Amino acid sequence: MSEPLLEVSDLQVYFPVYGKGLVPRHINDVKAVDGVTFQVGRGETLGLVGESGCGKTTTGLAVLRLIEPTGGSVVFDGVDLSTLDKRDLRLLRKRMALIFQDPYASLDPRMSIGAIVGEPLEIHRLTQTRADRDDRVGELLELVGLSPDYRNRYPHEFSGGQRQRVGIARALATEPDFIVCDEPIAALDVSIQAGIMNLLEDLQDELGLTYIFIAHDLSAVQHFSDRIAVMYLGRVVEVADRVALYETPQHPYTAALLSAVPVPNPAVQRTRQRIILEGDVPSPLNPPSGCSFHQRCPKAFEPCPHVDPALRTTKRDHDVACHLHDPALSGAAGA
Amino acid sequence: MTVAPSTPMERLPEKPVSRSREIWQTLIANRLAVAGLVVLALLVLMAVLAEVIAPFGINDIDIPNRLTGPSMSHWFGTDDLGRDVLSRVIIASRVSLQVGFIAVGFALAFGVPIGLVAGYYRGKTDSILMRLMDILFSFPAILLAIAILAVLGPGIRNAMVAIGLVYTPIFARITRGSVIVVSEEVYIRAARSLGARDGRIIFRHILPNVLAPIIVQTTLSLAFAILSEAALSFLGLGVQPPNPAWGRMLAEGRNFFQQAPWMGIFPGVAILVTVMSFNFVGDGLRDALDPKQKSVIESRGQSV
Amino acid sequence: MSDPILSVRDLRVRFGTKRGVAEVVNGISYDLHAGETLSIVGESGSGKSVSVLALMRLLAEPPAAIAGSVLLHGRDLLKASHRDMRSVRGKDLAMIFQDPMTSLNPVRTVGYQLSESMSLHLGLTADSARRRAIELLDMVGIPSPDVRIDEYPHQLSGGMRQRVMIAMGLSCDPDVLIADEPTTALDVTTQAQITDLVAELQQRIGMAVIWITHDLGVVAGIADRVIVMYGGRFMEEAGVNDLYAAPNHPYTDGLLGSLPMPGADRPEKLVTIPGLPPDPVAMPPGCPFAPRCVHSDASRCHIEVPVFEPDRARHLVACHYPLQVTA
Amino acid sequence: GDDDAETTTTAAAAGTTTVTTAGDDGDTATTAAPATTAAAAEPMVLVAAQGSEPDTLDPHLTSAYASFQVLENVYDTLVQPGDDLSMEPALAESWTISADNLTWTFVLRQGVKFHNGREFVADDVVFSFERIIAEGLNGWRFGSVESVTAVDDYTVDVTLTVPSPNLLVSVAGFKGMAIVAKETVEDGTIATNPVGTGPFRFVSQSPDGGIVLEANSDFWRAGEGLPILDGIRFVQIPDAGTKLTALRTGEVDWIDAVPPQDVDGLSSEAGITVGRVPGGDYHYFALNQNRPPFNDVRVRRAIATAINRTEIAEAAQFGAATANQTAIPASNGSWHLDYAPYQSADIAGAQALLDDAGVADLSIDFLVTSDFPETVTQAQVIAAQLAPLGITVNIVDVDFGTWLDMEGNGEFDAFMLSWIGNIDPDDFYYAQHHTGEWANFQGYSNPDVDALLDAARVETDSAARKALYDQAAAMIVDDASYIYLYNPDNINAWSDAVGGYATRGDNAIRFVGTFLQP
Amino acid sequence: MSQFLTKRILQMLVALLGVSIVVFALIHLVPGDPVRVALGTRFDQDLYDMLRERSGLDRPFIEQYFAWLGNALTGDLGLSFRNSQPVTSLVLERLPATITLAFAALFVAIVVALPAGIISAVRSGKPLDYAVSAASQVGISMPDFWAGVMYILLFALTLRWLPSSGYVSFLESPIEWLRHLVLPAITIGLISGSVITRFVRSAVLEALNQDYVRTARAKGLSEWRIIRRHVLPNAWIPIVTVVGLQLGFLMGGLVVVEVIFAWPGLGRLALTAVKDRDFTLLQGAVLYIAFMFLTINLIVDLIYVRLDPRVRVS
Ligand SMILES: Nc1ncnc2c1ncn2[C@@H]1O[C@H](COP(=O)(O)OP(=O)(O)OP(=O)(O)O)[C@@H](O)[C@H]1O
Ligand SMILES: Nc1ncnc2c1ncn2[C@@H]1O[C@H](COP(=O)(O)OP(=O)(O)OP(=O)(O)O)[C@@H](O)[C@H]1O
Ligand SMILES: [Mg+2]
Ligand SMILES: [Mg+2]
Repeated sequence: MSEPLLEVSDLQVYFPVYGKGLVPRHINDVKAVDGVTFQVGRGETLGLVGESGCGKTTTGLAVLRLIEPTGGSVVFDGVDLSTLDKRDLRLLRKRMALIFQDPYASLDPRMSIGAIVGEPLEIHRLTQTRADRDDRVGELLELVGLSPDYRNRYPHEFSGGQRQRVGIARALATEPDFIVCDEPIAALDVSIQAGIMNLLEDLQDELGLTYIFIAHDLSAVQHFSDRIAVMYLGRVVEVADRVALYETPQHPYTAALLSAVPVPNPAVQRTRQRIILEGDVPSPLNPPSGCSFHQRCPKAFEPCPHVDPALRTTKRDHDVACHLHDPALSGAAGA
Repeated sequence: MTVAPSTPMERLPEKPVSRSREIWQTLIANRLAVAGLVVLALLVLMAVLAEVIAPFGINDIDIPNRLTGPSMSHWFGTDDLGRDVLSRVIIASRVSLQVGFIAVGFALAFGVPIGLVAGYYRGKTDSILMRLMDILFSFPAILLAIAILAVLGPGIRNAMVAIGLVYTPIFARITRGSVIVVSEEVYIRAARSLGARDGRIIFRHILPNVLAPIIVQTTLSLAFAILSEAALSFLGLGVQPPNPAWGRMLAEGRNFFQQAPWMGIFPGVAILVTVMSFNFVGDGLRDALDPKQKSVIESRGQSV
Repeated sequence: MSDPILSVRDLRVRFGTKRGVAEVVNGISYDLHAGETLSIVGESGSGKSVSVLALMRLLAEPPAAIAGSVLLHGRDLLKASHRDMRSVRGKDLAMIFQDPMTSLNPVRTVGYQLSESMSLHLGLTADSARRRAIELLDMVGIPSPDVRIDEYPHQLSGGMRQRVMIAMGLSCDPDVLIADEPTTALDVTTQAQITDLVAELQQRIGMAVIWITHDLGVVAGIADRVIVMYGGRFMEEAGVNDLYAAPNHPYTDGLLGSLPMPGADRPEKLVTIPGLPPDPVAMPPGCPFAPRCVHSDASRCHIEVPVFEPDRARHLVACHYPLQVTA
Repeated sequence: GDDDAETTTTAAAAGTTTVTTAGDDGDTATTAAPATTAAAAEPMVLVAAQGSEPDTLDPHLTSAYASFQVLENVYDTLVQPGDDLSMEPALAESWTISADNLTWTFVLRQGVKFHNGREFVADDVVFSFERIIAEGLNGWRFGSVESVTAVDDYTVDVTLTVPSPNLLVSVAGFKGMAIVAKETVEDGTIATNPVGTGPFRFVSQSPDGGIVLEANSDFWRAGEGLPILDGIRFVQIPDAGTKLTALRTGEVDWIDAVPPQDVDGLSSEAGITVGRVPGGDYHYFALNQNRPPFNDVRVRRAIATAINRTEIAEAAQFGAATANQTAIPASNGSWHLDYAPYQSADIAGAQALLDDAGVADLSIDFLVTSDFPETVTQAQVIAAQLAPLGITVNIVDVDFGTWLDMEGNGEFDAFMLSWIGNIDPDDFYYAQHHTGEWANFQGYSNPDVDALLDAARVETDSAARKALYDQAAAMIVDDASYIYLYNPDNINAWSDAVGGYATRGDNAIRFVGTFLQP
Repeated sequence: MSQFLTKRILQMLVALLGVSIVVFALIHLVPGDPVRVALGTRFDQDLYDMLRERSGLDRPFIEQYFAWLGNALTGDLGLSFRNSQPVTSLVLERLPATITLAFAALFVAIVVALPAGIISAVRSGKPLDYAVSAASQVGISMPDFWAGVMYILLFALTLRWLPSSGYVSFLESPIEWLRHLVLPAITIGLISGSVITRFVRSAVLEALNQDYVRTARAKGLSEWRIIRRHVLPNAWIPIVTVVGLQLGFLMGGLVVVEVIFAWPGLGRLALTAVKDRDFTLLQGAVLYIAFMFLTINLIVDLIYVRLDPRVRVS
């Protein structure tokens, strides 16, 4: 990994839960992100995968300080974001962008596509004249496979995939250094998926962009990322090089995840063996004690329900949070 | 210079359309809104040319012919001093429209930003601004009016300020209520992620999405401002007699409700016409600002 | 083969826009049988969502205009009264929407939105509807369903919202389930759980499914038949094995070729189909794919719209120059 | 009232006598007393609607006409204006004046009881008068009083500094000079629970029930069968139209005023009687003589000449008024002066005066108040009447609180109002036109007038006094210190079921002889 | 919870203090003073000076205010200048009538506005919408005095169904209470209702356009149920805001309607206080109005949180 552009340490995001009653009272917290640590190097792509609801989106938002983290720190290019005042943070946003998971909800329904994509240009005064801006908007739309003719249309007139591409075009507008891509390709057909990934890669090659790439399509993640972090219930449970993760997954959850990747071949897909995860899916409202995966883990053993495994490096560039890979306990695992 | 040959299939690239132009185009595609605009324009024209149009003077007293009903010489009848109601209605348009537009404009100019800021920032800002609005709202409007008379001196302009001040907290509250909801939308977070300043978020993203209730309140306030001018006139704050204003004419007409209903009906109708046409424009504007509604309007122009 | 449950004939949807009439769905026809899973894949913006919204009569008219016929159990939905339509929706014909955030009511709890159609169509009491709602949430893999049921959409993650939509679609055991990209926001394990769940229901109650997706891996796992859509038209329709084994249409071929292969070493570049999709306001006169097709020729493809050849009953392709001729 | 049927019957029987002896001057037809019926068990309570709300029920501290409408029936004064407005005995049975005209001795009625049962004695008079002098709003009426002393329980001496021929009017012209019970002042209940000696006893006051009075069975005229009614309920209906409707629907029996435009219609309506008599009030306007050019008598006269009083009275009062160029109305028989030097609407004459004064393009800031809407109407008519002279009238219409301030500070070119309820000529002229007096806001100063007014004040011979006032009045009119407009009529209306009531020239509302017939 | 309420109550106290200061300042700014008005045209300098001294009006402005404030803090709002009655009891005396009318009018308003606004939105652009809109605009353009007089002439004078004016306490006679209440409540209720109708229409129209309505339709819900269960809950916030504002207005008393119907409400009291420059009475009336308004707003803010789960108490 090259010199880190982004260092996230012990990030926590808790959402308060309010009770009923005339005046709502804070009764509990959803620990959506609970002690996440990782780094992303300059020009690197970190894939972020994990079960739905495990806190990927929340991590992405907190990294960009679009929600206030409850704890932990985010250092971007040597600057601790929590020390920045509003204005500096705002200026820094030219260098950081987010592609939102929900494309429609993230587009202002009363703004035309052209205005939406042109907005970051306007905000950061990246184009001098109106004509310049219009040209650039057209370019951006074309880049994501939308006709510039669509610029006067409004979000509700677009298909899901088209909306998603509008969001991508908007994120690319400022030519940022760092983009959190939250499921940027989920709603796109494979050809366009490929086109978008190619585009992002090209940009990375040309401009040295850094990405956090959140996706469920593990093939795409693997294709696109340099390293991949696997999250489970608000934590990172495994981080490894793209190849290593696929070839030698260490965390039982990662293994289960990989076994479920659908293969675009009916014959193979219908006969494949998946690792079926048994047991209740835990909730971030009251996470289980010990390892949060232990209730569903096929390999759980004595310490798992009690001791929370720390993320530790097992091999070069391969970190995992699992008692199975704790040298001190590995004997017990065998037993 | 060479002209590039273009195949007939090739469409000319769409020109980016400016938002205000687009809104205007959609607005004038709406028949009712156009009708409203035309009537408003006529009213304004009437106000400007009032002296020329009015068949009689505003204080042409004619006691023997007082309280006569509509006739050929007095289309709208005469009032308790025998003055021509039509002429007074025409001339009153000047003051009443001014009061309406300026007072509401004042309330809009102050109330909406206050509501936007309070609803967007919440917390302390919200508390301070809204409590200030509450204080303002708690005053009997008449007291406020008399006080303004005392401080600024009487006159129609100050009447407008007074009425505007009374409506400011209403606009602030209405705006804030909707802002609180819209602020939670994802696209607001998206705008923030782009590094948009608060001002931009507030005015470019939140405002257009909370405009509907503001437009409604604007049209309502217009009516109430025109009417409440009457109350202020009585306190010496508004237009002074014999200069007429619709609200004042209505109020005076009340005493002659049974003998001469036309004294009140005609100024009342004038207010109604103003309010209605303003409403049509407001509704049209609301539709024009709502892209979904706009699509529906546009599709009517297409044979599908 | 039995009569189809749903049969769509020459469905057309147009939108009036300022720029002109957008021809978004241009005459599509298909049949759906009980227990069957039909996958619709295709270009983003090709009209998949619009076509299913149209058949449920959920498009605002205007701006949309719908033509053709949609026969459900032999009755034409496009001519049905509003009241009839209401009794069909949710019960006979359920739909999972593509955008889960905006499709869920922000001020109603998950449980409320879930129980609603059950009490309406199944006549469940509040209590039993709630119990069943919790069950459904559990079935779609949402942790702590008894807590989540009282939460609001904004408190859920993207995938959870999507699963709420799925649970809603499944709640009344519909005859036909239309799922518009239902698992895009789900991780692969949860996705597998969902597809298993749907398959199980199909087994149990003979539910037919229209599954719109871009995930060709999912399609490979669940579909009986696949329809490939492009520019508002069907390009190819075939059994799932046939299609993957021998794509006939150049567009289908292009799609399959764009896939990143799991586990494989990173290729330099993913393959894409060059060019832009057609503008629905200015549809090209011939094959909509012609401008991007390497095989197209100016004399036919750009002028004449290719149609399905009726004699090739099991594997249909709308192309003047199909890639291969299946047996 | 909790009187039983018997009392009611007796009272009713006596009613006829009362009404006739009260000397009804024929304006109102005397109705026969109600016949005794079985329904007599129902207490006979008159519902009277007032157009405004009493502020306080303390007679010495209120200036609200609405309060006096009620208090008129609760309190007594030493003497009181009779139907012809001459003073007749009330609590004082008789009075004598010392030879030097400086001591008035009042002999009080014996056996009169306050509503709380205590007997009325001379100390009450002393107390009341001293209170009025010390803190009452009408203390100025006692300007010439040096002391008030109780000679014995039934004799009171009022000692004066100068002869005061109008003393009776001053000390008893209206209920602002009422004799109150000392204890109610001391315990502070006077403002809410008035205790007097009058025909009706205060029962309660509430926002929903209005003000309830019941018959005072111990009233000193009980022997005459007075009062006849068992009680009165005053309700407050501020809107004139609603008040009229309430009378028409029978919700109320009597209303205190009728909007002038409705008088004609109402008079011809079945079931309703309109009582209308010429009143003692006068409407006027005054020009600010501290400001040029209004200090020039020619300018003032020009304006007084140009206006058309009949038209103004017609416009504002719909004919229910009498145009007048002086203050005192013809109905005030003894003091009226028939003097009308101004030509009506004489534009040419007015123009000549203005030219003479060298005044052109005159502009007048005319102070009026919507709290008295007729001033606004009149000002508009005057504006129209002066327009041919090239005079611009800028009407300044403010609320009364502001109006008073502006008047007091001299912030006007002209102001307009009316004076109400005067009887004695001194009240009409002295404070208003004597140099430096408190009501002389217009800044009028004429040494001749001052001398005449001073002399008239102490002139005890009525004829001589009248002569002095006539001279002064003519000068005031000639100088246009005030420009007098008209005297409005006093108007009340009541349902035909009400008998024994007459509208009075001083606008006092007396229900002592009133009864209801079923 | 208690923290939020404590904070809001503190804010309320500060706001009330603010109100009292501004009232005090304003009443001293405007021309005229209570003594002058009490004396009327019978102006007498000595009496004037004496009365001013007695009521403390001759003291410096600030001193007067603190004297008043000191008493107010102990719950004593002082005596009315005009009639020496305790301000508290003068205000309290008027409360039942004011509150009765406010709620009755609001009731009429809501009963009219909700269905009318909803129908108008659902039938947007259709004849029924135009009819409702026209009616509501007439309601808005027709001043209360005009409407009130019409109702009196029709229902009281011509038809003799209802009394023309006055207020009867509920305790005295519930039936008379109601009979007297009907006309004034309708007079204001229809005006308020016209206002609320416009907001209901606009808010419902806005919510009807959202995607979740499509979801609800896909479930097969009836249109009416969709309106009730999905559209309205999303439209409530602007509606509740205006209803709160309207209630605030109504609680402050309605001078004109009170005059027309001889209704012993607070509006007239406040107006009299202004006209008389009766500073203490005005303070009492305004403080009451401010208190009501602050309370209503507190409730409205709490309702917001109930209505939209995304909104948090701040
Ligand atoms: N209201 C509308 N007005 C005009 N055009 C519309 C409207 N709604 C959809 N369209 C157009 O119709 C076409 C088809 O949209 P549709 O949503 O059906 O695509 P889709 O196949 O579902 O794509 P995706 O896979 O991206 O969801 C798109 O080009 C879109 O721009
Ligand atoms: N505003 C919120 N209030 C309360 N809880 C929230 C909120 N936002 C997210 N959560 C909770 O936080 C947890 C993590 O959510 P997040 O959206 O980060 O998941 P995710 O990993 O992105 O899932 P997905 O893949 O489904 O999008 C979930 O349990 C979710 O319910
Ligand atoms: Mg997410
Ligand atoms: Mg779609």
